[in-house]
Amino acid sequence: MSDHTTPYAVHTGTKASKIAGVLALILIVVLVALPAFASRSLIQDMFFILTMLVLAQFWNLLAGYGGLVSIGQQAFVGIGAYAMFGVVILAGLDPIPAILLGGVVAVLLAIPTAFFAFRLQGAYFAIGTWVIAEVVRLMTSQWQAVGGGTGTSLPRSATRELMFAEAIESLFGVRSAAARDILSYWLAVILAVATIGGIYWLLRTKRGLALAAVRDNIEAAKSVGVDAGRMKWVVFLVAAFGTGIAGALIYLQKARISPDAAFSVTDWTAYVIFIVVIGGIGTIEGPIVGVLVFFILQSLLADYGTWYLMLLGIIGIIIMLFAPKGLWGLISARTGIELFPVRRRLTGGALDIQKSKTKQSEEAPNG
Amino acid sequence: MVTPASMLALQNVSKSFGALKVTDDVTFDVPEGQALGIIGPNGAGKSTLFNLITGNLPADTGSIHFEGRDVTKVPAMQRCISGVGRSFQIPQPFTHLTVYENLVVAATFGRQSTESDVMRQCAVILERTELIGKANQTSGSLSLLDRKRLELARAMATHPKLLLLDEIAGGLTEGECHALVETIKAIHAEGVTIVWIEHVLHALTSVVERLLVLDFGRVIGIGDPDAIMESKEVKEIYLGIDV
Amino acid sequence: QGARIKLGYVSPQSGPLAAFAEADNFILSNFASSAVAENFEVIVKDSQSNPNRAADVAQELIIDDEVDMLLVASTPETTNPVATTAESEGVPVISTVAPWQPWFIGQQGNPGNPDSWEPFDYAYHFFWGLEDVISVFTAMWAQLDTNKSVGGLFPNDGDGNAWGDPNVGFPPVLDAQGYTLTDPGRYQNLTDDFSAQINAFKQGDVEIVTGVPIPPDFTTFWNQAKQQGFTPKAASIGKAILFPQAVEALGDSGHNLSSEVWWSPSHPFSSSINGLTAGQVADAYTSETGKQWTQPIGFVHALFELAVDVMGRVDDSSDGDAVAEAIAASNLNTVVGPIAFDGAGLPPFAAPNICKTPLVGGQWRLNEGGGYDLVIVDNSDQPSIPTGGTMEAIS
Amino acid sequence: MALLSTHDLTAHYGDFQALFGVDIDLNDGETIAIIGANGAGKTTLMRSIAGVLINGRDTVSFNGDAIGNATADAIMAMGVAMVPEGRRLFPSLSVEENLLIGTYGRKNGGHWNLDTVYDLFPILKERRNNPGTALSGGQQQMVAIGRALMSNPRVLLCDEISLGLAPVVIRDIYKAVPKIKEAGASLIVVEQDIGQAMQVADRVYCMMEGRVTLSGTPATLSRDAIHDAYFGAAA
Amino acid sequence: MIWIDTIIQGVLLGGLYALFAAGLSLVFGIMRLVNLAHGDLIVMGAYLILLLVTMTGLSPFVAAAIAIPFMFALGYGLQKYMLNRVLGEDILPPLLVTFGLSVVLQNALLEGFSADSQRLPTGTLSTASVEVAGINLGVLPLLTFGSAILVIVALNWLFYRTELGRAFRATSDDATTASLMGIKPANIFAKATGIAMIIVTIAALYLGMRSNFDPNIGPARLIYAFEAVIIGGLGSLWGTLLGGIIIGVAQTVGAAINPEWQILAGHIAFLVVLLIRPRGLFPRAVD
Ligand SMILES: Nc1ncnc2c1ncn2[C@@H]1O[C@H](COP(=O)(O)OP(=O)(O)OP(=O)(O)O)[C@@H](O)[C@H]1O
Ligand SMILES: Nc1ncnc2c1ncn2[C@@H]1O[C@H](COP(=O)(O)OP(=O)(O)OP(=O)(O)O)[C@@H](O)[C@H]1O
Ligand SMILES: [Mg+2]
Ligand SMILES: [Mg+2]
Repeated sequence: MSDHTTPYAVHTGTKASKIAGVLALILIVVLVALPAFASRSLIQDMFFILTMLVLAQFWNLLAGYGGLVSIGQQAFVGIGAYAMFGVVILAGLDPIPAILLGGVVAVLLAIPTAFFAFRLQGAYFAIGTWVIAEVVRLMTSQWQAVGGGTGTSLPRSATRELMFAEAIESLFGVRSAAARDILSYWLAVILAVATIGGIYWLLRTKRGLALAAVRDNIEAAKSVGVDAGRMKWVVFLVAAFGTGIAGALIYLQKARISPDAAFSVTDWTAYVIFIVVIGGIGTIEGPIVGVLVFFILQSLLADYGTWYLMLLGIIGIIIMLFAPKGLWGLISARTGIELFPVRRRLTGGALDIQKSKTKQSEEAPNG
Repeated sequence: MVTPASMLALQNVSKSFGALKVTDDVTFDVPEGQALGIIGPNGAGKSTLFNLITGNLPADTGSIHFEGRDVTKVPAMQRCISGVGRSFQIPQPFTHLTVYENLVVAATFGRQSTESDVMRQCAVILERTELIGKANQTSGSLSLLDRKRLELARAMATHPKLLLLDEIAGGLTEGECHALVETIKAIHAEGVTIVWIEHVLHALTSVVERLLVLDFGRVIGIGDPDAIMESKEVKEIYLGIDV
Repeated sequence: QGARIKLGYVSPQSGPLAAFAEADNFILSNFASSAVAENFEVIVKDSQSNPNRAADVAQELIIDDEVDMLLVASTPETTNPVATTAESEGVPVISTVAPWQPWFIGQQGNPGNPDSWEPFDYAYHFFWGLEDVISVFTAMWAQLDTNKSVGGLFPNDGDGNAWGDPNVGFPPVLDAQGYTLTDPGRYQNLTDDFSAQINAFKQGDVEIVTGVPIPPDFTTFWNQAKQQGFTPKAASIGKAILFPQAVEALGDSGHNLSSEVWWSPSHPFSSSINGLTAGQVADAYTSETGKQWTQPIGFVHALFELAVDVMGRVDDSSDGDAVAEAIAASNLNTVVGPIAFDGAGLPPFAAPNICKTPLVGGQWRLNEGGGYDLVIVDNSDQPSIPTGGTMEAIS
Repeated sequence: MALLSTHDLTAHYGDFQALFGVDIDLNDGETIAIIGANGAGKTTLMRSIAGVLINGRDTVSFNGDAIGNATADAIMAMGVAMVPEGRRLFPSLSVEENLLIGTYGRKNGGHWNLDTVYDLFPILKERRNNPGTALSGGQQQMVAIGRALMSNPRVLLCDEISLGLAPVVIRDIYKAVPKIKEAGASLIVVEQDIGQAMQVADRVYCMMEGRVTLSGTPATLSRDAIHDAYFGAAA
Repeated sequence: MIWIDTIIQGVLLGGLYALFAAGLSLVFGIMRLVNLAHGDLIVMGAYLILLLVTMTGLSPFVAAAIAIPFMFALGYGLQKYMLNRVLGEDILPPLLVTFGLSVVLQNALLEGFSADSQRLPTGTLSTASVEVAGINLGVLPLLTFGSAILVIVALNWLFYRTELGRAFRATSDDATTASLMGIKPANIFAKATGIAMIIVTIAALYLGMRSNFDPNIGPARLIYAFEAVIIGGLGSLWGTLLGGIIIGVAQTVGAAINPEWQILAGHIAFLVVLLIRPRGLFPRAVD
């Protein structure tokens, strides 16, 4: 402990992350301004990408960081969407505030779900969540006021008089359908930025460290005062909230819902898992890479129906067999790039002395 | 009887794994500020005893008091927060975190404070345990020796009142062992109560004031270290020396 | 004449509903080789039998391909998402092969509250309605000597909820005609056991079974019924036994099952595009594909007939409002009969958007050499369509 | 030539290196002991020889063959059997089944079979239908040894077979060693208990931090030398 | 009387579910492999049998017997060259690979056989019944149930009376130590999956005779199979049978109350059992 050194300090950023930060800000500005010059189809594609990204980020938070491999996230997509439809149709609420309510209802569903599912481990947990989602789907299809098993559409009066939609119509001089797309797109941008920002923030707090610690070694984590049980709860509820909001938003844009669609394990969980795993689980970058790959595959190949799906399956298998850390895992192993660094680096103090020592010894032979 | 001054008191604690009784009606207490050593053959149940004290394992029967409070049913993390710190015999670092981050987890959660508050303390602990140079390495890449140091450092970071150390001196060179003993003495001098399981007897006896011998989960002797070491049972059962 | 008129066509070409779209390629290639085709560009999308996907491809067709009009066929799972999308985008859409109630009511926000129902500006649909199928079924049953006790097999899906609906479905009409209905309740599709329904039917002394199950469920039900000694005199079933393969899957026990018939080679109608009669269209299909004719052939064909006719009556095919007006003003004789959105036979709320096509009843008869033929046994609502026999009880 | 030997053997667990160039030899008919503190790498050495950890081809040779890269089942079939640290009985199998599974990969009709193993450890015959895990630690250790013997190995690797056992039980178990040698097996015995190791072994290797720090016959090794090699320095 | 009938029908249905589940139970019990493609493999087996029946005109039973070696080989290869590579602590990789497999299988079948629903020809068997004490029992459901019991008995014999069974159990307990006994875990796992595929073929036979099948019906049955395995307890074969029966009876009883409740009741029975016994009815001592 010498006094002629700088005091200790902790840094998290890297050079790449600072550049990435600046680029991200530019990207956000571009995303927000996009509707001014982009075609509607691009806006819709972006909406799809952003909402799938949100679902993927939350699933990644659950499975990649929280170790909770759920195959029942479609329950929260569906319940969020149905809650939104319910209050719009039955109580006449405007759909925009109803989206938030979708998230709240998803959390309300998540509480009993967690109470039950947390009693189960590993594969039991996975299957348990799947069954719970099925139960929610079956219950929802008994709810005749929103169409039962048939499903229903948002009343056209509600979609036509959507909050802000008129302002957007006059701002961009577009038809009301296009204005609605722009509005949903903006909401998706907000949701995606908030999700990634929020998860990144969480991972950089001490809770993020605790999550990683629990994942590495749960007994040791408990022994240093980490409440592993509460971490699981927090992660599960946060993921349910975000997933519920995303579900409500997705179905606001679709304007039509049915239990089979809204609670589809394939669309809302299996594809999401694909995205996360193809991109790289346990990183924030992974789902971003994954969703882009997924989107490209879908837009190139979706017209080939069965062949497209077969190819998707094969790609998933190959990545799992040969690159279990996903594409981002490959990229960052090659380049060492981290766009969302969470690692804390201690500097100053005794580390400075050491650094200058090693520097000297490195320089010596040259001199 | 639980004396008010005792930091830790176990009363009739038992634990079985299936048919195997590994802790058999154990009763002892550790007064505040004392350093107690535990020895015993492999598999005697020493580490299990630690797991019971920290709450990593639930006791089958009996009660455990910490600072006079019954903590038998209190979960592990809560016991840590109230002042029980431990090291693991087989080091259990958070392998994906750096050495410094390992300490930050322990310091922020174990003593319920914020990251900025603990930064300096963590750095100081790293200096004391000679890990400072490796602060930014992932702990998965550490050698066994450094992993053991990290165990000690992480336990210290939780700011324990009672520090449980499980075989941290095994495999150290003389110099390293000496440094370790000095560190533990210093911690002890700060008033921390210590319970230390160790096979390296000379290190152990240079620190502890009392020695407990465990065999088949049972306490077969507790008292002054020299007297215990001289006893015939310990020589036979533990040291494997024919007397 | 400048750019070609763009039509978008959505149908379930893969997935569980794919049988409905089996004839699509035949019709599309016929259309492409017809004289009028050079004015049109048809972009075909597969819904994969998935309502989510159906809505997505409709959006793509509208936004990316900028189609002038959408055509969509086959079951509410496909037609409703596409029609809803088109309506909200202000693009005209013609839809078919779904009874009009699940199509119209199923697209309303609150199906339970008729006061809230709104007509569509751009969505049009031609097919028959539940009142027609009820009328056909009861007419077939009336040919037999029964105790007028009916058992209902209605799943919890678009069709089942509509058929079993207490206001617009089977129950009120059956009641009015003196039938008693045993309806145990909505079950989920892909149910593995129908003992509950069979027991309820036995208790209700049911002699007639009706419903709209999906094919695997009907097979399960029908086998279990026989195993458990329940043998109704008539079974008039929608959807499950539409296609010959589905009936063949029942082995010999499909004999004399009855169903509604929306189109057959003996329908006395002909195509407005090439003048071929229904029989000639069906023969062409069989000779080209080697497969037995199926009912959607006529309707998909008619969908394109109507599209050609409508586009011929507008100046600017990209003017959605004008196209919608032209659809509403249609009056065309097609291979499935006359199509005009004049509200004939419809309640006022549905009149602007829907046109009903004729419906008769038929029975599957086991051939000597294996395979089944669909024989029309009731034409009381449509005397112009000839029958090929009379209703027989299931032995 | 040695029956079994290692040459410059290294081993890693992820980023962590556990062995740094270990050389040992076992001659036919010989018993060697490996001693060392906790974490010295004794178990890792055993696992490397047995093929649980796979190494370069030439790092281990047995009977003249380079087997460093062979898998555990192949090595077992050649005649190297292991009594793993911590007994590791199969909880789903009864005592007798645990013994029988020892013949899965190598059936050569040598001295050891169910009867001879039961003769060696008569208590096991009484408990043959119990689940293996319902036995006392010492009995479990007997099963683990019997299981390895069932394949009539040329080399038997014993990893801390006295771990957690009462002295009297340890004595019982070590009483079996001469019989095992008689039936034609050479032994590598890992022990923390130095006294025990010295008694059974013809030669001793002492390990520290992944390296062999001392070797020789029990008679030539002083307690102090062992202590140095064991802990790094004298007390 | 109706209630007795309802419960008996439920028990028979449970036999079908147990048959779906037995292969899954084997694989799950031995290697903790959550095989999401199990349902699709059953459907594939049904198509294979159908293909043999249409090509040769044999009875479905004979065709199934011919299909068995093919299915065994397929399972063996699948495990050896694909699934073994992803086995481990983490349940996610096998989950994903088998899900990918499920998607590939479904769509390959769709491409090969179209979406038309098919059925194995059964003649009069599918409608035949016997009357026992006033209750009509279908011959096919009885056969299904009987086969389920036979399969469970055979698997139990294999598991507890043969050397291979010992090797299965040992490898399942501790693959590393098993390899020290000369067991090649990779081959043992491949054999287990091969055997599971034999059971899959039997399940496929009854699935195909009972009702229509098309390439997409796999996943819907998979969840019942999983439920049966889990509430039975990991690795307990009789538990799997009991699990299947519980789901079957819950479904028929639920349906008797109201058909809306049929499938829901099965799921709820599953949740209730797990709520009371989180490790199933007959859990193994160690996991
Ligand atoms: N989780 C567990 N399940 C079953 N048995 C266990 C478990 N943990 C420990 N044991 C057994 O309990 C006994 C005591 O183990 P413990 O780790 O407490 O011994 P120890 O005295 O610390 O030995 P050592 O000096 O070797 O560290 C051993 O026989 C061990 O195998
Ligand atoms: N699976 C593993 N993963 C990571 N490190 C391991 C693993 N197994 C052992 N190690 C480490 O390797 C080193 C050598 O361990 P090994 O088990 O070979 O020691 P040992 O000499 O047998 O010790 P003991 O006397 O405790 O049995 C130790 O530092 C241990 O922590
Ligand atoms: Mg210990
Ligand atoms: Mg060891």
